[in-house]
Amino acid sequence: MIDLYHKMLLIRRFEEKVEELFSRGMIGGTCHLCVGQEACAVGAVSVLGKNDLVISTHRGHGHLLAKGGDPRRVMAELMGKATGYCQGKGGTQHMCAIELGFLGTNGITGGGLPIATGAGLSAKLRNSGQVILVFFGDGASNQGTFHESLNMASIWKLPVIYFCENNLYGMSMSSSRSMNVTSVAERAVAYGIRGYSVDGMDVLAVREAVGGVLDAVRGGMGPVLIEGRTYRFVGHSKSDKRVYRTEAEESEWRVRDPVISFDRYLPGLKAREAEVLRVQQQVEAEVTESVEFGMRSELASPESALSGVYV
Amino acid sequence: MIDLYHKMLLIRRFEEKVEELFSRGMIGGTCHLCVGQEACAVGAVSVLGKNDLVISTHRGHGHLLAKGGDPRRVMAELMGKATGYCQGKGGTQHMCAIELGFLGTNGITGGGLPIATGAGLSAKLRNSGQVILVFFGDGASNQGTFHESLNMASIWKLPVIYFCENNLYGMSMSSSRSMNVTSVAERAVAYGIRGYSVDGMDVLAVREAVGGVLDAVRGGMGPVLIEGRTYRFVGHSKSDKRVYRTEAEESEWRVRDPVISFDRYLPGLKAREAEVLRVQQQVEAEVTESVEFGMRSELASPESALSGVYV
Amino acid sequence: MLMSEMTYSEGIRTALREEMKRDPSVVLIGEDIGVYGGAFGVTAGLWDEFGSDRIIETPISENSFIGVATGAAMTGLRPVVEIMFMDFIALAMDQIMNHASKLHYIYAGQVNVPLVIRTPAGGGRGYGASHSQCLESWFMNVPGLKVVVPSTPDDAFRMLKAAIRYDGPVLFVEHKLLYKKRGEVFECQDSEIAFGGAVVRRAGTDVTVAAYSRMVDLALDAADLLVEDGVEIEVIDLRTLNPLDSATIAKSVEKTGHFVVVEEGCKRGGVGAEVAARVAEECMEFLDGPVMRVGAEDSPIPSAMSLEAQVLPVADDIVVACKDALAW
Amino acid sequence: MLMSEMTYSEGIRTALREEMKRDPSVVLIGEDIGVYGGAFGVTAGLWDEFGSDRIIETPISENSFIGVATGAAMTGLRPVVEIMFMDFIALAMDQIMNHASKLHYIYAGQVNVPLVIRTPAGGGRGYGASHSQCLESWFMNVPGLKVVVPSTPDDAFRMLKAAIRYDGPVLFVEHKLLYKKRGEVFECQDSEIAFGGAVVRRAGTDVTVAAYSRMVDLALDAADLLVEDGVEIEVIDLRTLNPLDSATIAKSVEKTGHFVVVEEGCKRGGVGAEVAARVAEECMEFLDGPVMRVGAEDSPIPSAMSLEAQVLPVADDIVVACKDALAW
Ligand SMILES: Cc1ncc(C[n+]2csc(CCOP(=O)(O)OP(=O)(O)O)c2C)c(N)n1
Ligand SMILES: Cc1ncc(C[n+]2csc(CCOP(=O)(O)OP(=O)(O)O)c2C)c(N)n1
Ligand SMILES: [Mg+2]
Ligand SMILES: [Mg+2]
Repeated sequence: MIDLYHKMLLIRRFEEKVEELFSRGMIGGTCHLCVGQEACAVGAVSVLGKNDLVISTHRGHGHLLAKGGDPRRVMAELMGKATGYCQGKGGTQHMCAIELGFLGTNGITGGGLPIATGAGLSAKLRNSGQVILVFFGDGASNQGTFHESLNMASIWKLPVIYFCENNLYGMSMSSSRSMNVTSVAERAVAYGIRGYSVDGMDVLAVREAVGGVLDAVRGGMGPVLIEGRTYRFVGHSKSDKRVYRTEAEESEWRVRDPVISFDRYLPGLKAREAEVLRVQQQVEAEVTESVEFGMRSELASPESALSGVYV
Repeated sequence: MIDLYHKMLLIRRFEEKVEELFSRGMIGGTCHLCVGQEACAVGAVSVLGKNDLVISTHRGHGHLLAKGGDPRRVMAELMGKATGYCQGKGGTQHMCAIELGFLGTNGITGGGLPIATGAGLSAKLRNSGQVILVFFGDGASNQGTFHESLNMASIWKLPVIYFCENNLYGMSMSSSRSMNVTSVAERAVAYGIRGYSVDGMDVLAVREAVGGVLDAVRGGMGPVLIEGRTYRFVGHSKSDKRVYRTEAEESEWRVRDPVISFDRYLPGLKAREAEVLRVQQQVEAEVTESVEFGMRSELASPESALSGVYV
Repeated sequence: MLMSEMTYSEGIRTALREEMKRDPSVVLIGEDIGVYGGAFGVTAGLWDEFGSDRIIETPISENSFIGVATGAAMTGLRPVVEIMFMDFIALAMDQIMNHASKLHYIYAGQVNVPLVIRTPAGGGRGYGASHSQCLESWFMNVPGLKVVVPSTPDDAFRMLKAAIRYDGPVLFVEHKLLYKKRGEVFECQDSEIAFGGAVVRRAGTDVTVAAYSRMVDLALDAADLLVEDGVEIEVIDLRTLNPLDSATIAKSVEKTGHFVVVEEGCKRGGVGAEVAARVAEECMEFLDGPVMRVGAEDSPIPSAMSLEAQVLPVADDIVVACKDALAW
Repeated sequence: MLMSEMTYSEGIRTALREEMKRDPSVVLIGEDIGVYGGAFGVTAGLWDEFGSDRIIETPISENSFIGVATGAAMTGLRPVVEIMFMDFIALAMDQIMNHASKLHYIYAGQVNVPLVIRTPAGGGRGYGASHSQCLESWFMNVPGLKVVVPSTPDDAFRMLKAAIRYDGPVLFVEHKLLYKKRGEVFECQDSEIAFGGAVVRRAGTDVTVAAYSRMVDLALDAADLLVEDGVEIEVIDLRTLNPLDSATIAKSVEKTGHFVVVEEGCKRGGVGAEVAARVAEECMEFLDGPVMRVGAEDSPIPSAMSLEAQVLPVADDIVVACKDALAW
């Protein structure tokens, strides 16, 4: 339980630090922070095995950290350093850590869904016993790849968990405007698979939902669609003024902050004050160290830019 | 009722004639015949108004004839003649008759779905009062365009009827292998719209299903998904040996031939023997005339090949 | 008549606004183009002015919303679609290429498809491989589709108007790094609205340099640099890729005898290949040396700015190419 | 060692069979490639031999099944995907271009994507605009993707093996009208399996003609016709478009002084543009006249055979181009 808190807090502080470095010009490009959505990342990934695979989205720092990503190497990647997970080539939206079973963040909305499905096909044909968990958003569930992927996974009974982080918006588009169902989980019917909707702010609920189907998925039952209902507390990306939603709505969700209000979701944890404090200190240290590591790392070498295009 | 029979018989005889001309080398290229599926085309289109639009598939001769297409000009198009609906440029899979509200057959499986959706958007924004009916197959319902199109039509409440001719196969792929639902109509749930499944061999049932929702769709209720369960009695295209299905299955469906067993679906019609006979003769004449018209028409002129690429 | 000085992005917005006011059948279609104003703010403010009947915000469904726009264009509307980043256009190739661009022809003129697809291309912002590409060369290979690549606010304004009024499909390629570029924009009468051919942006005698979109500015920078070496290059802004105005190029090459073409996209199989091939075909007698191409290296675009700079062309690459051309 | 005479399509099938036997991680993915044997019968019989664990028949979902193959390739399989007609590849551009071709690079070598995409291109059968195109030029513009375009049964056999064994993504473009072409196919040792560079199919002294896929046969036909005029052309089969073996071309142009490139796809923005540009860049000192391009007209491909013949190149077009080149 304390581990869940640790990971969520790490993600939160890491993302806040990234935001700060961004505004100070120490990170370039763009990026999409997952502040508010930590319980989905941590809850879902926490039940997976080491060999299980995770495939992520454009909003993927949290997923990578949840799968055991080293904050130093994530930060270094964002800073374009040679020590980053992808040596500066990938950046925030194209970050992979193969030794952790993390098959990449992805800049194309819905782009990871077929890839995850293919990893599922491979796991099945190779009898590897792996489960693949792929994150995607409510917005992505309107892409053709969602439909095509879930359909194939279903007919082939692939060991894939399709985890939708429904944060109610795709950029500025509210999901109530982008689809005519109240929950993405309802879409499971179209593929003859099971769909579940859970409170995506409640890390234990997410954990239970994924954990509850994991053995069956691994055992060959076929894919499952799980929706975690969540909220991003920050803008879509750095330039977002959030004019498309109300402060009232934001405040309502703030109350359910999975990190700040952790005691609401992790009963009893507040009482273990010393442990909590230690975790908090540890996280501060980890994040600080990630920045220092990033700062002191070398920039990716110019020659590396043109290498590795072909095998 | 006799009109329904007339149109179905016309389509049947027309397609049989096309097959014959094909094997005699009088038509080139490829084509996909709709023998067996006449009740869907005729039943669905028969309730539409003149200004309503139809959008079709690769298997579209019947849809065009049902919408009032002149068999002579359809045949001429297949023969590559200047008098064809598209002056030989389109051919079987790219045939349009704008004055009839027939917005085209389409060689890309699922390609017509977004176009129909756009026509629906246009009808709505222009307040034209039109309904758009788009045909597609069970196979096409696995394309991303199906998902994306129905989703958009639903959120925008467009006047579009998505009519799936579920003939149980996409080429050689049985729909029981290509999807994990027993009826394409079940997929309506994912878009919060109504889905219906009807006997696609029963022209009156199809007519009623489409007729039953037409006013509501026109009135702004939003789109509807209707599946007609049907069967193609012939191969997918000329080269198909139908090894993927059994003779037993074919015979079972043959019993339900919408044209030969018309009295099963059009009660009382058999009794009107004289009328039926007249229709049969008329159809023979129409088909014969279509062939003669095609034969005596000029080939599309070579110069026309390079004109009309740009507006 | 000078309307005002404005940015490239304002030029586009002004064209949209004016055309939407003029013609009720012009509608905008795309992701987050309403109250959000589009990822680059190009449509900012139009939502308040025109509302949801004229600005259709779509779900994330690129292939189908291009198809939706095509179907709408066939039936009485004149949609202007925004693809948020040009990289995403890969999802919509089928509807663009097999449908929008071909239907007028294959349906033997029975339908028109007055459709504009606007999209920002280009790197230089550290967005990485999926948000930085210039893919316009693919579209030069698509019969039936015009390809427009403005480099100034005035061109963006006037050529977008021309695109909206044209009765066929047009790909209108913008550039992220041009959005804030300022310049004079002139009012134009209906009769002046046209794509226009290529134009000479700077006259010179020694080398003809053809470029488009943001690369025109790089070519002009290179021209400044080359002056120090006593080299005067003539910079041509292509402005449209289809049609490609090779006559204007030929006229210049006749004078200079040397030719360099510049693009930001991947050089192999790029726009410059076509332009260079045309020059090689049509200007053989004028050429005093080989044609030269400047473009991106054969690599995805890396995210780190330090790496990105290695892959994308810079003004110095043009300088070198011009010198090489002359040294031949 | 001669294995046997067989068709192009048998060459492909034999390569598939041998590689599937050799390596259990090789799987086939595509539409109707099982008991149906594929739209052109290329995989006929393999279903009985390998069954549903090795032959994955997909629903009609081109973009995603390319993505599925990519994901499978990243995790231990070596998929060979069939896109039934090259025209349909437009649906899958995103997964091919933004994913399969880039992941190895952007993930800094952490993953390989050993993926082969087989697809038949080309017209000449009256299939119309959506079933006849040659789109390979787009893919030359995609960093990270090899593009292979065999013209003979032996090349089809050997190069497909090379493609399957290569650890990155390969687009393997077949041609409908070549499937029945017969020719000798030679056994090859593992060490002989390679894409190979361009080859001279017919030696000549007067004009260098570069072609690929079915156009090689047209070029050879043109060579026969030109003999009557006392013109000896040298016909080069490019065999791969990426990489493009311009050294072999240059060697020939050095000898002949004249160059014509032939493709079936649309000339503007086509493969020939890149090849011609390369020659213009690299062979300037050898050229005694302008480079020439032969390719399809700027038009969708009409359905009627009589019209189709107007749009697609024929041997006579090559003859004319060669004469023009010499007449300059
Ligand atoms: C194909 C594609 N279209 C559009 C975008 C731009 N874009 C990036 S994220 C995003 C919203 C995605 O919404 P959702 O899937 O709900 O994920 P969230 O951002 O809410 O985490 C959009 C439109 C993109 N990256 N790729
Ligand atoms: C994008 C695309 N993929 C594949 C094909 C080849 N193809 C033509 S028809 C067809 C089967 C379509 O099945 P369905 O939608 O059920 O229609 P039916 O043929 O049964 O009428 C296929 C695979 C195509 N034309 N377009
Ligand atoms: Mg979202
Ligand atoms: Mg079917």
